[in-house]
Amino acid sequence: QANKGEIRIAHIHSKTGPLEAYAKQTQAGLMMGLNYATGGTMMVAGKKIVVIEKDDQGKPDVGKSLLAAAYADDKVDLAIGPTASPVALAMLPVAEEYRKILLVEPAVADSITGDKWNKYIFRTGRNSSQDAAANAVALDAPNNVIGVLANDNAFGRDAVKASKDFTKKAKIVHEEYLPVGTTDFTAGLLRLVDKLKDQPGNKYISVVWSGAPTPFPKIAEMELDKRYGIKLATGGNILPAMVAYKQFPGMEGALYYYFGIPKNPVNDAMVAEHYRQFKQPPDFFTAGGFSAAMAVVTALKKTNGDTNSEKLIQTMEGMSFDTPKGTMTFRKEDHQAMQSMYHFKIKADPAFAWGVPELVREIKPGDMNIPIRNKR
Amino acid sequence: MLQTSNLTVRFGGHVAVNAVSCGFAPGTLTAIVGPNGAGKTTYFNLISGQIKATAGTVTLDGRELTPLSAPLRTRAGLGRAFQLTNLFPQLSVRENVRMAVQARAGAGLDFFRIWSDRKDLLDQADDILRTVALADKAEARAASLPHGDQRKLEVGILMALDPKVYMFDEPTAGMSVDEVPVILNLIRRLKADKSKTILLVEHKMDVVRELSDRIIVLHNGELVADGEPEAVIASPVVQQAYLGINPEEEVAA
Amino acid sequence: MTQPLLTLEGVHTHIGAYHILHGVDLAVPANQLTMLLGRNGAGKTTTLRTIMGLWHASRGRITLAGQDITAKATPDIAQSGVAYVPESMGIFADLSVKENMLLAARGARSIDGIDTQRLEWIFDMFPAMKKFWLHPAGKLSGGQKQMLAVSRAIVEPRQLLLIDEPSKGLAPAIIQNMIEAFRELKVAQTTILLVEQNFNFARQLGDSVAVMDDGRVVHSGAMAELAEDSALQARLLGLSLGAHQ
Amino acid sequence: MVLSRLLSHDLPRSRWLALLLTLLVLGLAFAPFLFPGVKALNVAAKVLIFIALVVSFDLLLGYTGIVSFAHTMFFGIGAYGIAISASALGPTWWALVVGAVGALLLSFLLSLLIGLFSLRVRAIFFAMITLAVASAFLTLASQLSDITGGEDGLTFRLPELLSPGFALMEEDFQGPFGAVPLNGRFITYYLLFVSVVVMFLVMLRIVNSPFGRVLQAIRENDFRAEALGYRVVVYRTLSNVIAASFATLAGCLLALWLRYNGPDTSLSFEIMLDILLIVVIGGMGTLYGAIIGSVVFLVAQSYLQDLLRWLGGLFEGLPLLPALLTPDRWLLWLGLLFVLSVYHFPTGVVGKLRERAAHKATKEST
Amino acid sequence: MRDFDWKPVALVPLLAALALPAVGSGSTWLTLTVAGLAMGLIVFIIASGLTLVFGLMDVLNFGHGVFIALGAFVAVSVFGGLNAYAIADSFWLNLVALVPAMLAAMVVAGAVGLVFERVIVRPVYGQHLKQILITMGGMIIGEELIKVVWGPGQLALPLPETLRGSFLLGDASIEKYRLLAMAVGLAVFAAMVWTLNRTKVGLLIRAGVQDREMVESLGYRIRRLFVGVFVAGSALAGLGGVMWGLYQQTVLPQMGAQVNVLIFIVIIIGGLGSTLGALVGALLVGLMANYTGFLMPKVALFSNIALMVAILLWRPQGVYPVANR
Ligand SMILES: Nc1ncnc2c1ncn2[C@@H]1O[C@H](COP(=O)(O)OP(=O)(O)OP(=O)(O)O)[C@@H](O)[C@H]1O
Ligand SMILES: Nc1ncnc2c1ncn2[C@@H]1O[C@H](COP(=O)(O)OP(=O)(O)OP(=O)(O)O)[C@@H](O)[C@H]1O
Ligand SMILES: [Mg+2]
Ligand SMILES: [Mg+2]
Repeated sequence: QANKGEIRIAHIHSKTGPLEAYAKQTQAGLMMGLNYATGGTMMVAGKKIVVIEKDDQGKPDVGKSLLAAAYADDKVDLAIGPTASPVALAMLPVAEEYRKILLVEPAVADSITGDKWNKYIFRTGRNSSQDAAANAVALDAPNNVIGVLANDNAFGRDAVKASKDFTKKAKIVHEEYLPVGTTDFTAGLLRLVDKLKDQPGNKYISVVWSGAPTPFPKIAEMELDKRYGIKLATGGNILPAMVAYKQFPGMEGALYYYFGIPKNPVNDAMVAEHYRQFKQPPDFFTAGGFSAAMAVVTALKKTNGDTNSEKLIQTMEGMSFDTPKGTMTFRKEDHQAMQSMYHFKIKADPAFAWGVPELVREIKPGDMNIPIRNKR
Repeated sequence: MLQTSNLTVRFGGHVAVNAVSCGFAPGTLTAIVGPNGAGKTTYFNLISGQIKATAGTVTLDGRELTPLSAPLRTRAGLGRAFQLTNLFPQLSVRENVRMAVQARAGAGLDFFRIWSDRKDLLDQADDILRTVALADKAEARAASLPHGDQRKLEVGILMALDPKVYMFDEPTAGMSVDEVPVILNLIRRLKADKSKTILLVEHKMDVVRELSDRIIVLHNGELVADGEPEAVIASPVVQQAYLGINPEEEVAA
Repeated sequence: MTQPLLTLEGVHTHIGAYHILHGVDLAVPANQLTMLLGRNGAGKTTTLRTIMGLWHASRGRITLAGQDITAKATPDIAQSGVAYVPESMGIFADLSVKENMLLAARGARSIDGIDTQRLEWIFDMFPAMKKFWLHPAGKLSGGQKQMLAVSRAIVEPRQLLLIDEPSKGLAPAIIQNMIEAFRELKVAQTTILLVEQNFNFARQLGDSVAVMDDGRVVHSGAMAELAEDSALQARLLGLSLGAHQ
Repeated sequence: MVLSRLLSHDLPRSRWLALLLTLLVLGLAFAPFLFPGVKALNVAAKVLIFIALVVSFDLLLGYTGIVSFAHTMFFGIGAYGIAISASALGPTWWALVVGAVGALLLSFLLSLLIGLFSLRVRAIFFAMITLAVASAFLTLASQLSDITGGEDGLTFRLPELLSPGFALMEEDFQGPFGAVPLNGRFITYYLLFVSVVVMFLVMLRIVNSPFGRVLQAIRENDFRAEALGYRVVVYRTLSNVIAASFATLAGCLLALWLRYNGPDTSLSFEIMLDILLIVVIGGMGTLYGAIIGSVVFLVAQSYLQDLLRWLGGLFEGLPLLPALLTPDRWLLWLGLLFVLSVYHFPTGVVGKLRERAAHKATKEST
Repeated sequence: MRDFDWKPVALVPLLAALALPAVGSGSTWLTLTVAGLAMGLIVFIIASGLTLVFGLMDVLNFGHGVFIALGAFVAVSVFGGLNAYAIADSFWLNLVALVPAMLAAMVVAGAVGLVFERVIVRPVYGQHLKQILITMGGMIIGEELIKVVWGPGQLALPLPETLRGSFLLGDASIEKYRLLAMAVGLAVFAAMVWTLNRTKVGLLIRAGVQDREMVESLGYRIRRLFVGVFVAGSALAGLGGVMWGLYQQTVLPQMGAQVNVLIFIVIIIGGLGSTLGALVGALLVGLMANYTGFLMPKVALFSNIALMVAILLWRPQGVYPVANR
């Protein structure tokens, strides 16, 4: 191997572009995670871990070239990233060409571990199905009537498809898709209200939305709860986006990570360290970066620092590792990390700028039957 | 033979050219005179197709031109020099003329040859430049020419088109006295050719008197007089409305 | 001769890399009409533009009523009472005739602020201005644009008018009107510097004359003197002017 | 003489310019040997693709005087043509031909339509209409996810000869600057190089043909051109169609090189701006500018972050400066590049060098 | 006004009337119409500055959006400082937060506009292509500087307490904030119409664009005027940013770039420089977005562009052509 005494890892993420804020969280989490996992030495089995950051700018073609350059020019042993799903999808074949591991974090598209998957792909981040399943579990009660509002793109449609698979008892009466960048949600919401308002039972608008602007302010302005008893349900998000949740006390849903929810030593350590470094709590994507670091170090410890891809793959398949979200396990079949999600309820706490999610119950991996979608 | 029948154009409520019917024979030079705003330039615009007529027709040698656009009329043989100088400002003087020569040669849609390989076009352009006394300024940008030289270039471009019908709109306006004869001689030479139809709008009565075989008078868009130069100039409408010999009369309605 | 209102002393002007004026000396007497004659390309237009501050003299001095204006900005020169009619007329084609006039009347906040008598006087001279008052100026005929350009310069009283070839494109009757108007302006204490090719026009109006050639003033004196002397004309202007009209 | 004919007698007209161009062309011709490494080769290939793209745009902007924002649309059509047909028909040569021809046809129709309908309106309106059409097309491409892969785009395979797995020789070629793998990428690079050289020479001929001269006259004064008998709409539309076809071909090359295409990759407004900037840096209305502009811009864009990382290191500890010099703020410096190039190269690098040469010539002659 | 051209103005009620039978329910129609009109007026506010800069001064300012974003971010900071007033349950106390936010946004955007005009725009008056590039460069720089100052992520800009929620009119809901937006929009419109039509400013700008030299020869300091107009345009964009940010309740560094095409469309529909035209354009865009969003969401994405093309087919120079460009 070319890198004697070093383990080189590329972290390719959207350091610039619309996802910059997310990517920064991942990077911070990754570095904290590596530090934590190696006990502050940044060494595994006597080899130094070197992280090479690369900026894909949120562009698939750039990400693809960067990954090739990382494997070929920088001679990295494995790569972590990227932030956006389209970038990840463009990268997958490169990992296969160079026969090196790509640990996907935090891109969510199902197809990454689904039909576009190859054996060099692992993912610590949750996928759309896990999100959808968790949210469905949180909302799936016999008397519930649901109208879905989602992004009109692959992300939104995948998520709705998945959540329909997981919704067994509740009734989904309408799906409303709106384009990313919609500025006025009035029309779409009116269509939803028309469909929902005369239904019996507990009425929900379930929102699957990524990107800004978001529909939450409009939902609050229209006072749907007061007028028609229609409630909002949605998943977690980064803290600035959860400011809007403050207007919906009592709202329920399922989320991937909120720093106050998981109770385990890894999370405690991360939260403490994050407060120390940044004077604020870790956020949604910080946990992902931390998890990815834990996965890598755990695997390398097991191979005793050997970075041979075949060996790593063997080691990582079925491997369990500790993360701020508790123990995760790479499923053998599609290399997706199985993990807990959290059913929450929003509380408006004046001490926080955002609506605070309080744990209703932890949804364990076993509670969600996440399908395997890849062919191997 | 160029013929306009009942040619009319209306801008909103204003009739700028009103039912003008007139024929112009090859070999003659017809001067068009009339007060400012009488419709002379507009009449030219109607003939050459810069403006679409509200009513009436234009025919050349029996061929109906009315439905054709300006470029097609130019190709049919109508050539036009403009009252307000209208050149390719950043191109060289030679290139200004060469564009016209090339247009006449119909070489514009040639994608594959190199333009400078068409020596024939270049030579013709240089010939024309000599005729209008601009040969020594061939490489200058058109925009940098003084006003008078720009007028000469305007005429040169028209010569390069070598049309059947020449339409001059005040070719000597702003030209210095010693240069005027160059242009007048050029026009005389065209006249001598006997096959060209020449239309001339001009406010300088001495020039008109000297060059024209016939004068028509436009006033408020209407054709009000037509005939031998001396007779027309002597007519009351020209004396009063145009030359202002009787200053009590208002010029325009 | 009265005291000159405007003087140019050894003015040189460059346009880009080209040296156009090579030391122009010119004195424009107050309340008189001075003709500036010369062949095409002699530098007449350049001289007017240099006075107006549209191009800056690289050397030499220009004074207006005793004040040095060589390095002043165009708006300041205009505000000290100079109006300019450019060769290209400078019509605002998108604005109506009325709006063009309103802009020229610096003192007026709205059209009612323009001296009505003066406006009537202009309408008398150029009836087309009244007729097309609300029309877009770009649609005017060539001669009408020329009238508008002159009208703008005289809509308010100014001490100095710089006019570049006002007669081109105008019908003889209108030229006569304009000659009358310039005479009246002179009486009303206006100084005029006029560039012309139309010698007939020049002869009828000019008090004094300057002839330019190749970026210099090669002759200056009284108009009458030049008008008489056809040999001088031939030498200066390349042609005996009697030949035309 | 032969060279001069090949260049349509449109020579650089400046010794420095000629030298610079020779260096750049040689650099591109031997890029795989001179600059080994995946990243460097990527940059060189992008330079080639952008030369073709910018040259086609300059025909519109510099020669015809049309500002169009729909140029990336045609670029995208080319890239999608290859991407869609290679995804649908598999990695065969036929698929590439079908994709390229299909894309050319679509571009032809669209550019003809846009030209005939909107080249009659004023320049600003045309610019705005094309801006709107381009953004509509971008939306459409991300909406039709069944065909285009939506925002995720399409990843596809190429025929064996062009894929990275294909090896021309078992061993890497050991050049003086490092090992050069003689694989499918290497072949693809030279495929691009040859295509771009041919496209450049053809375009050079077009702008120096009588037709090209008419375009320049139209740019100057379309009204006058009409009066000379040139039908401006026809010429403008033709120019639009030619430019669109070249852009489409450039798009095909992009797809070949990336083996991926998505809306962001070939259709985004950012690329449109990059093209504009390259034209301005190089010099409008001269095709040589496209070569210089593309090299300058793409090298700057690709290595700006590395440069900033280095600079940021130098100024560590100072206030504010590190905040501006982080690689994360590279766009700030790119923006500055926009501003500065407009400031300092009003006629582009080519214009500047030519002025110098002309200046020297006049000095010598006097 | 004798020969005022009513047709374009009439398009707005016409569109609303046509939508009524299509939408069916009266209350839904009312909600949509009020939302559309209010959105139109907000769009008008953000576009109004561009009417001056692009429409009248003929500067193709692709950087206009950055002033919108800047205004919004300034408002976030001001709201942060005056948070107590913003969350108070009294309209007047809310105004104590809102008005300074608007003023600060206008002042900051105007001041930055002053610099922008000097450094970026001045060298390129009259050169469209270079304007596009250099203002785009300015936009990128501005956006990055916003990221340096306020961070790269989104920030929340919650509505003041009393502006939340809706008034109910039967089954139709009319958001309070939209009413405020309408009031501000109409005020901006009135102020602009008055300045441009009752003073020579409008004329001077149009004349200056056509022939700078001639305007200076008439004795006007066109440069100073242009600076003033540019600053006013930027300040209006800043105000628009505050309104837009409150409407979205989040602000993003990219928000300026996001609305760029939209405001260009409005200006083009309006006829490049006509205030009334821009208002009509903005209202049409707002209504169209809401109606099509309700009736055919797929089409809504293209509704602006379709609207522009339709208008240009009807009037190739926009509804109220100001200049013959
Ligand atoms: N496009 C147009 N729209 C409206 N009115 C027009 C248009 N073109 C010309 N006119 C009007 O038509 C009349 C005739 O104009 P024209 O230019 O033909 O006059 P002319 O006889 O050439 O005058 P001159 O001797 O001053 O050049 C003028 O009153 C002018 O205002
Ligand atoms: N923009 C310019 N660039 C270069 N040279 C110019 C420019 N403008 C004028 N010139 C040159 O300056 C000289 C003087 O021009 P000017 O226009 O002052 O002459 P003029 O006396 O007004 O002529 P005319 O009677 O034809 O109007 C001419 O030789 C002309 O070529
Ligand atoms: Mg005329
Ligand atoms: Mg002159």
